[in-house]
Amino acid sequence: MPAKPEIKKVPRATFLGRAIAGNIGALTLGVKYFFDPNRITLLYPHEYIKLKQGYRGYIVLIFDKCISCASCARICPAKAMKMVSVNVKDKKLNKVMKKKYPVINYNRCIFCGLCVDVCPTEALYHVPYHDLVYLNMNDMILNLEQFQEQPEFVTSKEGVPVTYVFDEKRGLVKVRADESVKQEGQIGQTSGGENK
Amino acid sequence: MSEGSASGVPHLPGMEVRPVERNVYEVQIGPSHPGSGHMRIIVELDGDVMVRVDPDIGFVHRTMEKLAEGRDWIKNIPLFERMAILDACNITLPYVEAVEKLLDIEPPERAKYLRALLCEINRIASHLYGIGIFAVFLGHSTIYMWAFGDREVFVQLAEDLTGARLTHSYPVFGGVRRDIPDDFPQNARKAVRYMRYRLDEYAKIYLNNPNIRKRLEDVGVISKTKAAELGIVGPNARASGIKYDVRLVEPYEAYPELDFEIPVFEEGDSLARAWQRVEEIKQSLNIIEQAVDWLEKHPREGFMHDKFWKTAPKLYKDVYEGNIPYAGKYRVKLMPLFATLKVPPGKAAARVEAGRGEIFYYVESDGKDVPYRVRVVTPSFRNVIAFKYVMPGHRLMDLPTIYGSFDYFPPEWDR
Amino acid sequence: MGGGVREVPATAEELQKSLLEALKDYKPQVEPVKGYIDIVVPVEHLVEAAVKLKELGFDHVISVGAVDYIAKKQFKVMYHVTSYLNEDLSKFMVSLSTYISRDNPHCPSLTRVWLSAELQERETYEMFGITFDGHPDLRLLLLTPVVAALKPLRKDFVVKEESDNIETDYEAFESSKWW
Amino acid sequence: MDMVTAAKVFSDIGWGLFHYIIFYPPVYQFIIIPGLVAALAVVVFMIWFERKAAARVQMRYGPLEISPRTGGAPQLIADLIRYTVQELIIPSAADFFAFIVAPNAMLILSLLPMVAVPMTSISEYWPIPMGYSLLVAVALSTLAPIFTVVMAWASNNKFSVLGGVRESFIVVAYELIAVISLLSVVPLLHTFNLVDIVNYQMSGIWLGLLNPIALLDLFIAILMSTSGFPFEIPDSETELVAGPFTEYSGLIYGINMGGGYIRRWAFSVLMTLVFLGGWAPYRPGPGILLGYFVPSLIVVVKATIVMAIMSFLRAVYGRYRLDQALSLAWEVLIPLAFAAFGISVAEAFFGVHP
Repeated sequence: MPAKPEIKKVPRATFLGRAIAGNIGALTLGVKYFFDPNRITLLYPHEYIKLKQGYRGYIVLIFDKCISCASCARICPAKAMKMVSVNVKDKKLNKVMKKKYPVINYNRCIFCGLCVDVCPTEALYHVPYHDLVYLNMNDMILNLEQFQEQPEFVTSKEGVPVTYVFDEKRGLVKVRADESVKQEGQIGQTSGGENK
Repeated sequence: MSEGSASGVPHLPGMEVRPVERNVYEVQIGPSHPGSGHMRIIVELDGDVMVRVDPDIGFVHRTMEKLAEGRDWIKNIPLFERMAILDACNITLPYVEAVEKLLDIEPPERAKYLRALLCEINRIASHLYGIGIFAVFLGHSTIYMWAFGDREVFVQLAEDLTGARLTHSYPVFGGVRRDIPDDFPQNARKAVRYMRYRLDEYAKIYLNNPNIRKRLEDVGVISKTKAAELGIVGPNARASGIKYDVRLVEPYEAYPELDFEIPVFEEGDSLARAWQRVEEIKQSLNIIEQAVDWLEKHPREGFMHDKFWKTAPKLYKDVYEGNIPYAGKYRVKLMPLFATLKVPPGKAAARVEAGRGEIFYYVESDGKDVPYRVRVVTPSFRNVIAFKYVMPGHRLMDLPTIYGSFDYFPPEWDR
Repeated sequence: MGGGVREVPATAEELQKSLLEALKDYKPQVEPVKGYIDIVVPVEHLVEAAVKLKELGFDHVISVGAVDYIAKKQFKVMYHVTSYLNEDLSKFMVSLSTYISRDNPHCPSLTRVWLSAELQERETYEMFGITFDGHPDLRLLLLTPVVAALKPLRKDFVVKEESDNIETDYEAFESSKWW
Repeated sequence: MDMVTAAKVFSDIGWGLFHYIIFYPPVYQFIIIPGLVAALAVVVFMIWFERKAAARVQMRYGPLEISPRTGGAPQLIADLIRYTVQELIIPSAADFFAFIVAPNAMLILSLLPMVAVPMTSISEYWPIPMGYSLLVAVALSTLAPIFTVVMAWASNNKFSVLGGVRESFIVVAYELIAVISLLSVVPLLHTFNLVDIVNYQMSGIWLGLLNPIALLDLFIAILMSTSGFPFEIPDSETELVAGPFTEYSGLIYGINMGGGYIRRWAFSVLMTLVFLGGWAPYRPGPGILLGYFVPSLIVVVKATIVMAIMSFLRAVYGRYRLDQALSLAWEVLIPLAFAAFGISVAEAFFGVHP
């Protein structure tokens, strides 16, 4: 069924309806939310979002799976990946040979995930972490060893993991990440900085 | 016609020497505007009434068209997203469609539905963004916060679907990059129901608020013929009574099979433009429901054109089915040939109805791995002209009203 | 709007045929393109053809663009038009284009015909250096004078991008870890 | 003279200063309650409340991080300190004298009406003779806004001048409304004496109930005069950066920002006394505590509630256009103010007056 145009009209209101009903409607709604606020703010360092698997976060290399095809570096739109040649010992042939492996520059990475999607052996994968801290821009260029490690997740040290779940009445509701698995449906707001 | 100044350097708007009438007071709104991004509107005031308006744009200009000529075909998708990251699927879709026309492929049915689904999610997010910015122009900070807060619901949906909040890079040549997760349908239905009931509240506190109505009614009226003459697009044109929507006149992706209305208002004033967006959100919610129903009913197959998928090794299917624990689920792998794709020579154009209106891409290939020429015309860019011809005659305080009612987006019109 | 196409053709081919018929005084040619109809007229007939197209019902410009064919020393200026008011024509995109010389690029402005071309002609003017004769307000739009003097969208202006070299030695990478 | 005597003399002088200057009622009312100190305290609370109330409606927390336990209450203190130590930039093109003096003059004149209002019915604590106090207070309340226009002119900035012009339009419009609605109680009670007015309301019938139209009119006029939503027109940031205050920075900007609130405070106190019963259910007893502090506290609390309601409107309304606000004022509110005056006359004629 194709779309069809439909003429709509801006709702008209009489002068009194506008002056009285309009004002009262707006004010009552304001008062309603004043007494029953629907907050979605994430109190960031104290809480952090525990991202789902599938989030396009930091990228980690599985060294053993890499076949040095350079597809990832070639498809990278931001030129954030480069292939470096290193001497590795090939287990099958049992000899040392020069192979190319990707390194990544997080100054440039735009987290489009094309490299992960194009990798023919699934040697790259996304970690659902997003907020990492580096001391300087030079540190954001990872070498081959750093590229293989899962990044240390600094926010989890002092923050409470939360997730947002969908709700019909409140849109997104913040729940503790560990609770969200346990009690489905039963939704309680996490205690923020201030309690009502 | 001004060829240039005496020194041979062409004039810059706002920096030109030009006789000013007496009793005219020139105010430059921008370029760093407290309510918006980077734009400047040079306004000449006679008393409180604007007599000449000169939109001066280009403060975030990046020459996307030139950058595209130096990048591989697939790398242009993340590039073009940067024009309007909150409408990322819509703004890259015509490029993908144009390249698909050149490649002579058509995405499979499921991919079409997935694209339409993300397009509508993006459209809602984009409209909510527009409503929010418009409200803050009118000083109504509550709707600004509400719209941005409720936009988060749809950004979250898009994140569940694509893995990124804004720059999804979702449609690729021949298909899409992910399938919907298992809990997506129920989440989407919840979000749809929530938004329906929220829109009533928006109307109560904002659109039916006498204060806001008074600001919007009969301000910036554009008649149907005037709108056609100026060539304004999208919701703004439809609020002037023009029955034009690319989804209506040249349906693309899954839209021919979806059942929805194109709301059209005939008033043509700012209030109609504000209502237009609310009505379009309602229709987009309908589409999301239908698309989700369809996706749930049909088997998970056909998310990538066979040309790219038929030779896929088993690993690719494993990744899609989630057999590799660290790799996630329902991810569509790209063939390595995407990195070195060469598109046959030819010229193609495509248009898509994005949140703010019609996006047009002209893509020309000469058979190399980069495009020969890409021409992008974004809706905001086509709406800029309206400021020049609609604003004069209004009061200075109507400038934010008209400006906001057009749902401008500086990075998009500057490209 | 006076005098639209009375019987609007259902397919692009029919429309193309009828457009060629309507514009036959202006030596129209058709180029093979995908997704729209490309009608090329000589530059001296551009305005007349545009007026004729507007009479047929194509009332606004979607895009004004140019392509630099540096090998042929030509610019192709394209006006993609469609219709708002004639709903049957809306489903077609028609491009009215013309080839102009690259050495002294002048093109008649169609802003008098289609007001919606105004800003886009200004953009094409600064990006390609094509002067649109008869444009009411031909100024720079997006660029500063310094950049506009380079005419950035011409093919002989090359953006200096870093090399596409994706490979490097490990030692070289370790010694200067920057790119 | 030994140390003890010296200390005694100094303490006597101090006590004298304290007793005869600070506690001299006009000075006390101007400086402490309900003047500068009380006003500042209320303003600090009110800005915090405004931000928190708007945040509650708007799906967020508002100021919080500075002290999560108190809901970010010290935020305004921190802001105040920041304004105080911020660099004060005076544009070279500005008129130096007027640029500096106008905000301060506005602050002082905003508080002047406080010298003319009673905080209790005991004549010992009245700042001035109360015979025509309503008239005096109303007259003094109209002085301050002119300095906004002076500020705008002295800034020598296009946006400031536009804001100043808007301010002057609005001043002309709201003053008449405010004055007529306040004075509409005069024919009802046959007095300009604020103490008599409050004493009449001791019976439980607040004048706001007798003449709700005047109350509503005054409420809107106060919003207009202090550029509160929906009349935040002179410093409408979307087209005039900050209106008359565009060029101000540092402490003077802080004064400007607070100036509107302080003007609103002065009006709220006046409104409380005239329409909302002043210290009404309470009858001032003997002694300074029961005779002065308790009634003044009641007035302060009532006026604070009035201000809180005004602040809450930020979360519900946008801003009107200048000409719409003016047409609302001249075409609706001023006729309503006259109607309110007429209602008072009619009520007096038909014997509602005791």
